[in-house]
Amino acid sequence: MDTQTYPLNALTQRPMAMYHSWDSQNAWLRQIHTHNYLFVNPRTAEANGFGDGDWIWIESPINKVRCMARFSEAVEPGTVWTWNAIGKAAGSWGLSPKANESQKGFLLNHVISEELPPCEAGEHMSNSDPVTGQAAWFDVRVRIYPAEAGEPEVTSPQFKPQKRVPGQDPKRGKWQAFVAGAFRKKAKIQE
Amino acid sequence: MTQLALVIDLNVCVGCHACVTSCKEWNTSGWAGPLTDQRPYDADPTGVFFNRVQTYEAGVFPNTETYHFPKSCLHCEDPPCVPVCPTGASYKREDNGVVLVDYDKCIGCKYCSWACPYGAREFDEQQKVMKKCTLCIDRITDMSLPESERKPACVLACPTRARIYGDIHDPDSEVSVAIREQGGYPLQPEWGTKPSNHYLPRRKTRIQIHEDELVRVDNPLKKEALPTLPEAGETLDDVAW
Amino acid sequence: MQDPTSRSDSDQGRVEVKETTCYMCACRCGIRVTLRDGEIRHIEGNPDHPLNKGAICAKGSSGIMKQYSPARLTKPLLRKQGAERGSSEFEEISWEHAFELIEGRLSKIRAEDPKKFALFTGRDQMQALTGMFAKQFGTPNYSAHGGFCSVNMAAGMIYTIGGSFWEFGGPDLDRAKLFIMIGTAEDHHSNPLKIALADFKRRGGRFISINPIRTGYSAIADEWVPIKPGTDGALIMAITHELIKQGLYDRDFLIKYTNSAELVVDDPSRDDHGLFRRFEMHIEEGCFDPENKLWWDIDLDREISTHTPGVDPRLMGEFKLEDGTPVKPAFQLLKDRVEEYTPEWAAHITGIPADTIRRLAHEMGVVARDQKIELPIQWTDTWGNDHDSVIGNPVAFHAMRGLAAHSNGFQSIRALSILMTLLGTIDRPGGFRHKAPFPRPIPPCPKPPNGPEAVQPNTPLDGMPLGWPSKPDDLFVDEDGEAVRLDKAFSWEYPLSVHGLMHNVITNAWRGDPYKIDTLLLFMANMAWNSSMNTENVRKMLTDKDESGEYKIPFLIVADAFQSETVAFADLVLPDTTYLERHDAMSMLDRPISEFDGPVDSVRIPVVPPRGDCKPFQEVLIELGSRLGLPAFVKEDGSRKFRDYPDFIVNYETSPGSGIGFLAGWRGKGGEKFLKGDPNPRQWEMYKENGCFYHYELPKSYQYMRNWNRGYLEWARAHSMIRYAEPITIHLYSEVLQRFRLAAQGKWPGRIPP
Amino acid sequence: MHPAFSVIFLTTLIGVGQGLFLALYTGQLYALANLLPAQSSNFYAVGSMVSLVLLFAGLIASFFHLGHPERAWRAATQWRTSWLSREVLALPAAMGLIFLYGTVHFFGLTKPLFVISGTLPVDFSLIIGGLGTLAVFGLFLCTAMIYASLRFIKAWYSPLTVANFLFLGIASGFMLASAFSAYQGNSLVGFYGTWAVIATLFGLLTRVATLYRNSHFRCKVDLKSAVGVHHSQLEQKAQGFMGGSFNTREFFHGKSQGLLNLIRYAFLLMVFAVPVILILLAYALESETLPLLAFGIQYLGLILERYHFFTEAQHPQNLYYQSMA
Repeated sequence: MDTQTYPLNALTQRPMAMYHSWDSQNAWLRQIHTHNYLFVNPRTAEANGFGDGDWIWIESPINKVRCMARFSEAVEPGTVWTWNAIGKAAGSWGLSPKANESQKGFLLNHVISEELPPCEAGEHMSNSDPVTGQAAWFDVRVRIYPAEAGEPEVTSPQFKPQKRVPGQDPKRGKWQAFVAGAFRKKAKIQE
Repeated sequence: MTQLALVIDLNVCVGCHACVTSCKEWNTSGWAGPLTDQRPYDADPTGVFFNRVQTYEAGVFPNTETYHFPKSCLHCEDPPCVPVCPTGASYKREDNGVVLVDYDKCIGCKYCSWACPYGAREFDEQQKVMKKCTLCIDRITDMSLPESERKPACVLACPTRARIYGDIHDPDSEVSVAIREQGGYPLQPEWGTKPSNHYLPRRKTRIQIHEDELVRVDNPLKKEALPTLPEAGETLDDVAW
Repeated sequence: MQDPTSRSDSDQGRVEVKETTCYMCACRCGIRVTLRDGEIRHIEGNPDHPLNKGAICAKGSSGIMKQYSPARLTKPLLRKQGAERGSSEFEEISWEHAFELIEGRLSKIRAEDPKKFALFTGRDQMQALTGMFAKQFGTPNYSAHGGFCSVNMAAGMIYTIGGSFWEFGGPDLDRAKLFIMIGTAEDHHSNPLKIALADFKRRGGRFISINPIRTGYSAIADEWVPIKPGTDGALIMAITHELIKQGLYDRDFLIKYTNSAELVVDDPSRDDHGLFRRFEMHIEEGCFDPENKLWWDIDLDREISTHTPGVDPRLMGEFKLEDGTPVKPAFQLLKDRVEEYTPEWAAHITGIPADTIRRLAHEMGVVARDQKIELPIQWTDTWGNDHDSVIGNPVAFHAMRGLAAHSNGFQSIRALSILMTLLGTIDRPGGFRHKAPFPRPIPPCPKPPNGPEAVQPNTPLDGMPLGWPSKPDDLFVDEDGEAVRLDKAFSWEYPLSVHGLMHNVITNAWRGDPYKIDTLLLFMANMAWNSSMNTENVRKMLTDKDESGEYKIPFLIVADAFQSETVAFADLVLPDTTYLERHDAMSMLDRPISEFDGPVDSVRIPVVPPRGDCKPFQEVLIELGSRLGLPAFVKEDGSRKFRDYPDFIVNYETSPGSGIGFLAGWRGKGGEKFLKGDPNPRQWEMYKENGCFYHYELPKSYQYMRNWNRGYLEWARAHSMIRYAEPITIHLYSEVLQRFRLAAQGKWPGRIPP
Repeated sequence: MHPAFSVIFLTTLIGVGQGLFLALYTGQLYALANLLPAQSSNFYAVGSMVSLVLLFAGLIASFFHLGHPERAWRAATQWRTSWLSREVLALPAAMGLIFLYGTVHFFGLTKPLFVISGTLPVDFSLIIGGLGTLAVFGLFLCTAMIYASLRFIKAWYSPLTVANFLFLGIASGFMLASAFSAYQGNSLVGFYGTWAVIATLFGLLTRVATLYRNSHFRCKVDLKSAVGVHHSQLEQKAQGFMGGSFNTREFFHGKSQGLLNLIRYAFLLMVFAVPVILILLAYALESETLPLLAFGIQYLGLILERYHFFTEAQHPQNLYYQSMA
């Protein structure tokens, strides 16, 4: 692993107010974590030429992701991190294709490979612990650099919006005032 | 008169947002509901919350401190949001000092939110009235609930018991003791609003290890001392008479 | 506006209050749900539940918005004819049609080659049922999500101390004085840890957090030690080095309760190099860890059998046995190993200053040694010695994915377990404490099948789909050493992969390496998004076709309650229920919610009816098991054995007459038995009346030192929680790993790699 | 603060209406003292009607600011404590008196009721005019005190705010009066024009003083006391939500500093410089239309001024909503 070109470690952490990808569909919880930033130590950011809130690329040997950076002094300079599984594919989880989760949120998994590059141990060795086969998520090494000025202010990669499936509720309206006892009628949820 | 309030212990608050959503859950179907959400499943969802948890960072790496900071209405003893209200919708209860809004009187002029330095009021864009933390007034005065549950929803939910509830005018209440003994402080005291809610500051527990404490007499390494083999060379004993 | 004090919320509409278990994350707190006119009005913590004691987190309180989420699936769906996979073009079908489709396809697979069916599940915490279904079907290709989550945490610690963090054990913060949390993010064992941590801090405990990031728990740490990711092993070994150098280890604990003093053959030229020197002794059948090893007696200066009363063995030094075999105590090997791992060496790797590392080591050592706790609890160890008190070294640890999710995870976590052992904190007050059914023998008894012949058409798998190898012969490889499982678990490349490698399933199936499969069933795992690595390419693999225009993964079934990203790629979608709509069991056979003081298990009882045609996945498995005629699901005459899932839970026994079922509480005809007893038809009602949980408190003398507590071990065997009542000595030195090293060097008598 | 156009129109419109009435009444007083030619009662009547229309338009605009206009009557009940409540009383009172003043003139009921010390004939309109003046000044005070009474918003919390509202109201009122006189073709254009210029200049003084003051004071409260963590480098990372809330919509204008500077220069020109020059030109050229143009420009400038007045206000609650993460 070429740690000169890819000097930084990239991690994800699970937020206390969301559990993996289960809670972007939750109207209350997604107001707390709507989209995710990449948290970077200010000195690391300055060394890579971008400011707080700028659009940047995270690149690993197999892929790259575009997202927004957020300065944080609460992270070790050699590490960048984001919240786990806040970013979603457009249109999934009952959300509108324009929801923050797909337009401003991103998924770090794209840059983490499930297999090691071919090595003497084998052609397709799993990117895991050799003793237990545990996925070595946090071994991923990345480099970060600012996105060009002209690039669209949307995270990448983007996917064709996922369609709603039969049996799913109709698209919810602009307002939702939940009062137990009267909600399902108002939100046109069939039982 | 009693002044009910919350004391929030920043020394143990881990920022899990339990107080945020348990409050929303209770109040949206309760007396002070509904707490309307706007664009709940679209871009930039927003909605009325009576309580929010914020995150702050202090200092530069590696001496960085991270603070989780729950903030809701502080139920001031001299609330600036009450006199300014033209219709009397914003009022402070005599019996327990809780500051409330009467939705039938509120004309939605938002003047009370201008007069609150803490930003503790949120306007319901659909119902067009001002809403705020009611200290779960419909719960704390509900005699059908057992004593242990006649507390605000956020206090019952908080896993680290960082939210203490009680009467700050009663010197022996849990809140008063906590404020006195752990240095409880109000927010923006300069304005003289005398906020009832207080916050307890962070405290560090340090250990002092003295060098001479490290190695005790019964150090296990002594047990491993190998018998010292005698050097092979001549000794006095061999040569002297 | 009505005066709030003049009304009670319980008078508004028809109010009911029901209790069940939350599932907004895998912590499974007890909750009390208030309904108003059939809709969920409020979800709060159940005050009497041992796990969360009335607390509830942000997710638990937002359960309402999951129940009424627009992402809910309500109908079984089949990919439209001619529609591309991933285009999310579906048509509604009936459950009957869905079952026929699956039954037809699976029975054909089962008749030809069961390996062609792969069942992989996510964060479902019910491996006992899904694992049993896979075993009954006969396919080896099964695992839950541990492989890509934190299986290192379980494996690393269980192969060392017979227990691990998360469900199986944890820090005893009630009595600890110093608590070190390494590599734990925001969540994991959430509410109980929050409750304990807050009380710990209030009592003046010192909390140190070692993590590259300071958020959540670390925010309230008294000291934050920023560390470079993946270097925790170096830090721990440097601390171990410092502890040994200063003599800050608990010698008495190491000698009695670990294999530190046991003599290891130390001559690279010999075939048994690195194995314990054992003398001949009659080993009764089934004993897994015979006590036929040796100590080196200090006074007599010669070898002697272990645990001989009155003997004080050496921990360090090199010796020669009578027959000339060069041996060293296991502790000496550890000392040699960490000799050059000085704090200075670790400083530039971890980014932590050397004197900070030294100070951390001193804090741990001195607190563990000088602030001992003594509880007046009498207990007897397995060697018959009576103790009239339990000693505790009040230094507790907690670690999770920060250590596990690295390629050096297993070793880092073993190093942490060794550090905790050096400090003498295993299953003692103020340190680490096991939770039922642990501690279990090292390694636990179940073994994976060890050859391709275990997979036969129309017959259940011979052996557990996931097990605990203890020697190369337990691997699941064929004659020329190739893996039998699709994800190559239990192969020479990944020998102790006790929870499989789910993150390689799709890639291997797509490439057809080791072989192609026919049907992949995914449950509660978002493999087209955040549960996969290399997601962008995995999505392409799911839609990739071979030359003949067929998908490389021919048939994909997705069971999910919500319109996740993976649903778009499914050929057949089975709508699952939410946790408020179904029966569930948090069973001792899976990952229970036990407390330190005894086993606890719990259930979910439906609070609201399922929406639309949603059907719990458990019912789907019972239905499929019955239709496919899998032995466990059908009577001798082939007729259906279980009406539905609740019936299955009540009447299923691991083996006929074993008395062990999914639920441990209220067994026996009248519900008077516990853990072991015949099925009790009213078991569900009894759970319902008791807040949906059963908490059995062990007698005080069984609650500590359980690896070597005769009373406890015999109680556990009597309740068939473990097979043997022998002491579970801590593997400071792992002979299991050495066996694999010897095999790699070709010196192992049994199987060796190709 | 986020400028609310309904409030901007309310305060500017009623300001002009009040100023116009004051101009009319000043004209009547001067005429009484024979310093000015007496005007026909029609002039006063129509003038009062225009002022009434402006006040009414302002009242309508204020309803757009309310969530529940149907209960607006309640806004009058808390006059003991709330300046907004007092304004809700003062406005109708002023309108009523101006209406009376207008009708008295319209029906020519200017027969003196009694004479003071032989020379000063006091008729009905004089009394009502006096009361009206008091009501108008009271209304100016109430409107301004709504903002000036909020002690946390330093930019507003000063007597200069009341002065600004007063002078700018009078200036625009007299400017309209001169335009109205020009339109009527009577000789008071110069008189009103000069008073309008004087009021405008006074307005300039207090407005510039406010601008200077607002750019030089240090906010009394900072994040340390807002959160209670006394650390020199304290910074917010997450405000608890990411899709915006009432707190970020109502108290943040979200405009770039460049735009605000532009608005500032624009209103300084349009409210002060241009109208004064136009009035002087009007004298020189005796033109009919220039005063009307001057008033028009000044009024537009006033809208920008009131807009800027809102954006200048830094609310302490903004300390809690700085960053999203």
